[in-house]
Amino acid sequence: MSKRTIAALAAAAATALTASGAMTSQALAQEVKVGMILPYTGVGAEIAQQMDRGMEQYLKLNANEVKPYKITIIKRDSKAPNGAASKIDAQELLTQDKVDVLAGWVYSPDAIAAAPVVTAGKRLAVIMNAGTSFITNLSPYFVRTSFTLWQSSYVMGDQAAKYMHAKTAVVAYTDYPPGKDALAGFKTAFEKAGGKVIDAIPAGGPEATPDFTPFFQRAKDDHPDVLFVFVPAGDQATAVVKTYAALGMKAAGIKLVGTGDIVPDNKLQAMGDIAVGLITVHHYNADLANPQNKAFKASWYKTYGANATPPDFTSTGAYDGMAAIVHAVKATKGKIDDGAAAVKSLEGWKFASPQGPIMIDPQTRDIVMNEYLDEVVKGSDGKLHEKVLVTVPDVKDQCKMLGIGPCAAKK
Amino acid sequence: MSETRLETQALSRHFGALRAVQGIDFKLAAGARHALIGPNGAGKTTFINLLTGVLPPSEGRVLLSGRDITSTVQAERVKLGIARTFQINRLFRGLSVLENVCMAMAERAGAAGSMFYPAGRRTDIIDEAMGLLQTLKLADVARHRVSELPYGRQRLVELAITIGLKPEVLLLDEPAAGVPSAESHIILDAIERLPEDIAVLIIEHDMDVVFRFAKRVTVMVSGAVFAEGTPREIEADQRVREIYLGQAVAGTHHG
Amino acid sequence: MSVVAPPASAAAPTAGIESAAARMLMRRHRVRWWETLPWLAGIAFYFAAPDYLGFGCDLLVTILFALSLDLALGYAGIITLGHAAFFGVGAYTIGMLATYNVWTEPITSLLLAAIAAGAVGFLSGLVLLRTTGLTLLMLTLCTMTLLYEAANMGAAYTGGFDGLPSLPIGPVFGVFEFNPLYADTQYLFALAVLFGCFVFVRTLVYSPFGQSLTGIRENVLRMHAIGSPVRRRLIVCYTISAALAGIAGALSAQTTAFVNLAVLGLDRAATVLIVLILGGYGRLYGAFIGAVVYLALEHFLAQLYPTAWQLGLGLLLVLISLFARNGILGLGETLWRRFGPRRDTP
Amino acid sequence: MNFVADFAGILLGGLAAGTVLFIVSVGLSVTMGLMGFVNLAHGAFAMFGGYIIVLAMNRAHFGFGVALALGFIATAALSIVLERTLYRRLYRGGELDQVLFTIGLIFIFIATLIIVVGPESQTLQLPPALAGQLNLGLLYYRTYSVFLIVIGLLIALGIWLTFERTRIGGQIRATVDNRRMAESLGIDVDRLFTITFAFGSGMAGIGGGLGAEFLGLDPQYPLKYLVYFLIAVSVGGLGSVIGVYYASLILGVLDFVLTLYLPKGGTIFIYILTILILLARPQGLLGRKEL
Repeated sequence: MSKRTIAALAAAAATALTASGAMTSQALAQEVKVGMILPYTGVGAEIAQQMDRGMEQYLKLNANEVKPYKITIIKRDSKAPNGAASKIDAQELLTQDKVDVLAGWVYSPDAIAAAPVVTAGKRLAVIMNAGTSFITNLSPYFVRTSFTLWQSSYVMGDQAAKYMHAKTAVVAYTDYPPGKDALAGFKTAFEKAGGKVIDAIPAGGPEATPDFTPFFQRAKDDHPDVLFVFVPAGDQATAVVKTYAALGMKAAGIKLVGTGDIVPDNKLQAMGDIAVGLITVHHYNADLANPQNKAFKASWYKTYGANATPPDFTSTGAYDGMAAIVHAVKATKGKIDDGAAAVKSLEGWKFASPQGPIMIDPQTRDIVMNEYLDEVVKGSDGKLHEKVLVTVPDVKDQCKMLGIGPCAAKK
Repeated sequence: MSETRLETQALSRHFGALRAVQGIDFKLAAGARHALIGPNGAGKTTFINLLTGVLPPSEGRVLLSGRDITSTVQAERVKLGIARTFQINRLFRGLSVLENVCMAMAERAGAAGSMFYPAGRRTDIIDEAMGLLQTLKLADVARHRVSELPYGRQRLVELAITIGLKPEVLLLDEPAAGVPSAESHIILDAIERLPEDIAVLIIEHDMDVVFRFAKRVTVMVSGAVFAEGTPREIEADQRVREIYLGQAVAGTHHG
Repeated sequence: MSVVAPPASAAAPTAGIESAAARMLMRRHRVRWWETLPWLAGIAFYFAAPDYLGFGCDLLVTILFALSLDLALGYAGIITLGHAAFFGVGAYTIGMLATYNVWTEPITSLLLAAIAAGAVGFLSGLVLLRTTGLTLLMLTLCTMTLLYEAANMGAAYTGGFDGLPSLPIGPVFGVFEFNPLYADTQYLFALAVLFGCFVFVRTLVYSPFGQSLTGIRENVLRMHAIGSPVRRRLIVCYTISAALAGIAGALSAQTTAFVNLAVLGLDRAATVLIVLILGGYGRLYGAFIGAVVYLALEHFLAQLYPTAWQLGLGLLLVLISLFARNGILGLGETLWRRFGPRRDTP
Repeated sequence: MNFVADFAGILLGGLAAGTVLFIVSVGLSVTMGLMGFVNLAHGAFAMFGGYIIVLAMNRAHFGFGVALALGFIATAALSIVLERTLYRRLYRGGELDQVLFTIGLIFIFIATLIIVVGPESQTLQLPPALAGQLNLGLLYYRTYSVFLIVIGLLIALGIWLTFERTRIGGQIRATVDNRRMAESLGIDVDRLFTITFAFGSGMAGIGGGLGAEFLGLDPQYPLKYLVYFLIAVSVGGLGSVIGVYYASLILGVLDFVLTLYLPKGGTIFIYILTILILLARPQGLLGRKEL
């Protein structure tokens, strides 16, 4: 009890130091300034906190990795996802704070708007969450350690046909780019594997949580084998699972599948038993058994308390992003402000992440990682857990592989 | 007799079952000084609203100098020379007295639509407005916000605005209403000094005002013309005394 | 609009103290010395804070947007919560023209944006300006949201939520390129555009037309009674205001080389409303004060307390609304009246 | 047959959604109608109540009913304090000052919540009794939705009766119609304001909790759903309880039915409906006076 409080205090102090480090740069070790662009206010605030914690945990667990360098994080609020604030943040971080690296970006439009600045600034820019596939084509200094919706949804489409032997599917998706990517990814793979998507239903926008009843009712009337759903992780996910149960679709023989976003780690317990048996594909879940994740989780709860929101894919995206930055710092012997060299040092970089082995694709500068086909099961502890059914290794972003639309690499 | 300015033929207005105005034939001669009296709810204000085009009539016609304006909208009738004051002040309370008058004059002069030169350059309008204010003894408060004036003088501004429209026909809806008797004379003086050729129709409860001012009087009762004549005749009319004057005299005390 | 030529200024007006009032009216439109300050400040900012020019552009755009709203809300009293509709139309005009390489010359594109936004303003004005108050507020809001949804449905062309990336914007006068890292060209360009629009708006509000708008705000029934074509005036005013908002949106698209759905969002519409009320509406310079205070506070508070800055902002808004009538300028005027040099009238 | 059941399901869903909207918005309608006060921060009270309720259940492990009562009381209390100290200073002020004030208030609520509770969204844990499915003969439907619909009906009836039958109700109606008249009749308008404001906010608080199942609950709540509250109020008609009830249900059901058959339309219908209704009836469905 008291021990934990102390630990928490210590952590808090540490954070305060790194934060205030920006002002008092009395660094004996070489200081590496990282400009962090995240939505600390507004709809994205929750994600920003999860990502801050992810980075903090990496620096905590790998303190001696970082030596002799000193990472200083300068936080900027990207506010509402309209691109403007993000772009100004990037400009000022580069021109005033003279940061060596840019990082962050929860929402794709913010990364997209900042792209010209990044290119002009000639600094490494690590995308730690934004998932729209073509972003990395917009600047040669972008490196992504998060994901694209194509990765999880493509694998889900493939597995739905091959593992679950589904013939027909209905897709319900939040009507914004990630949702459309998820639809495209799932459809492409599912139909390539012989299935058929018989209906695609846009189900409201990303912000206000819609009532999914009418959308799912329509899906139910279509009588597919599986209903593939993408919604932004959070309240919408809870609503999806509850509505699925409420409409008795399971009884009607329709399996609910999706990307991991519909069973986010921080909502899973709240969903209750109705979530049991859900099958999803994602690159991370809090129950992964690899040693890095064990250590990560242990330290996480030690720092933020046993009841803290569990770590999730946004946390690992930031965790891996910080790892990438540290690698680049060491590989360039501290000359990380040479963006081209920093990017070069990360092409083909491999790392053992809490989400399993990851690599940066030398061609696309995008992440290559495992995707896990998970099933929600009830553990002996009475809590819900994710059980890995299938591990699909080295998954690349199919949108770029297939060169679809703006994903096609600009030559 | 001088020719007719404003005329109504069988003018009626119904609100559902309520017949606010029914079948009124009425003539207002050029330069007339005509009073419209009647108990509350007799339809006097509705009648004014029909004349000014705020309300469309249910039946009947309105003619201005012989021309049918029944279907002409309010703004147009103003341009044709019908101006009115309201029973309750309708002023630009946030603006200065001078601005209030200039507003009306700019509309009359057709300047108000123009966008690309400052209003301040229309010195002709401003000077004219100042002139009017002087004749109405408002010049000393020309700079004051209307909202800062005592009610009596606000009524005067109400009058000034309509005079500023240079009307041929002026409809005054209880111009002295709500003005403490100590101040009411400033209104009446102003009304008396109105240009000769304007045809004036005044709704008034205060009999002293009516008899002092009007050359002709029309009595309205429950939407219809009840009697018409010179003040003397009306005063002498027994029926009018019975059903109207009694309560009106009572009305003067809190009028 | 009948444009009556001003008669050769007549001789000195009626003599005596009274004519002070007349003189006040005749001089009101003249430029005062302090009116040069915002522009001097704007130029000084360019040299003083070369690293803040991106923020500076955002500021100038917001001022212009608030100015456009002031014309409709502050002068004509048209209460709208949907002004971002026109901002968005302007921004997307630029976005579309640039993305599909139709036209990238910045100045003419601005005019096209103004025309597009003005047209939308005119059409919606025809339908909506019959209503007032909360009804009008909701109708403008819903109209804006409809455009938002339409833009989302047409995501294939508008880029939707992700937006249209890296817009190619032509050099100004074919010479001065926009600079993505230090937004210096953008800033000067935006400053010039703002100045032009401001001069236009200033002329407008001091013109007889502008006066009649004030009249409509102060007492619409009286305006009818003095023969003013109220509805036409409102529609004209709304159209002009929309066109200016369109220019603001276009300017934001040009200076950020980016446009996404957010330009049509309630966020944007509400913020500009707050900015204007905070500064003081119906005042011309309220737009400037409001934008500077609001954005500066937001920007620098957010740098100090990325997660908690909204608290400070909220407190400011509450305090201003409680202790100032009509925003910061209103407060200033009250104080001036109380402590400033004595005058016989406010 | 099956179609009938499905359609009944859609109707129930729409009614439930509409009910949530009603419970949160009704307070806003009355206070705006009564005081002519543009209280954009109404959603903030709903959020506050919602947090009280959810935290009381998840952290202090109170029962659902107790938590709801707690939410109502806490929100009403808070609103009384704010009304007495801040709101009433602005009753005489212009509506734009009120807009500025209430928006500022929203920011304060949001920031405070993020600092005190944190940015993460809260989830309502329904009591088992309400969590399951209910056999309605024709179809099985989620108990909680049915529960909501019933509660909403009771609340609407209750408020309506209060308005029609009780003295204070009469006073409120009189004041909505003509405030000066009411004052001259010796009605203590100030007291009336405080009471209705507290009640309206309390209702919003309950609504925040009851609605959390569908709308979720996070610091952005007051801004996320502001538009929907305003739509319900304006379409229903200022100061008209029954109007808001009808408006909420109609919008809820129509939105459901339309999205079922034309999903590509997305969320666009509710706005089109609002525009059409307001153009046809600017004062709203049952509004007594121009908004």
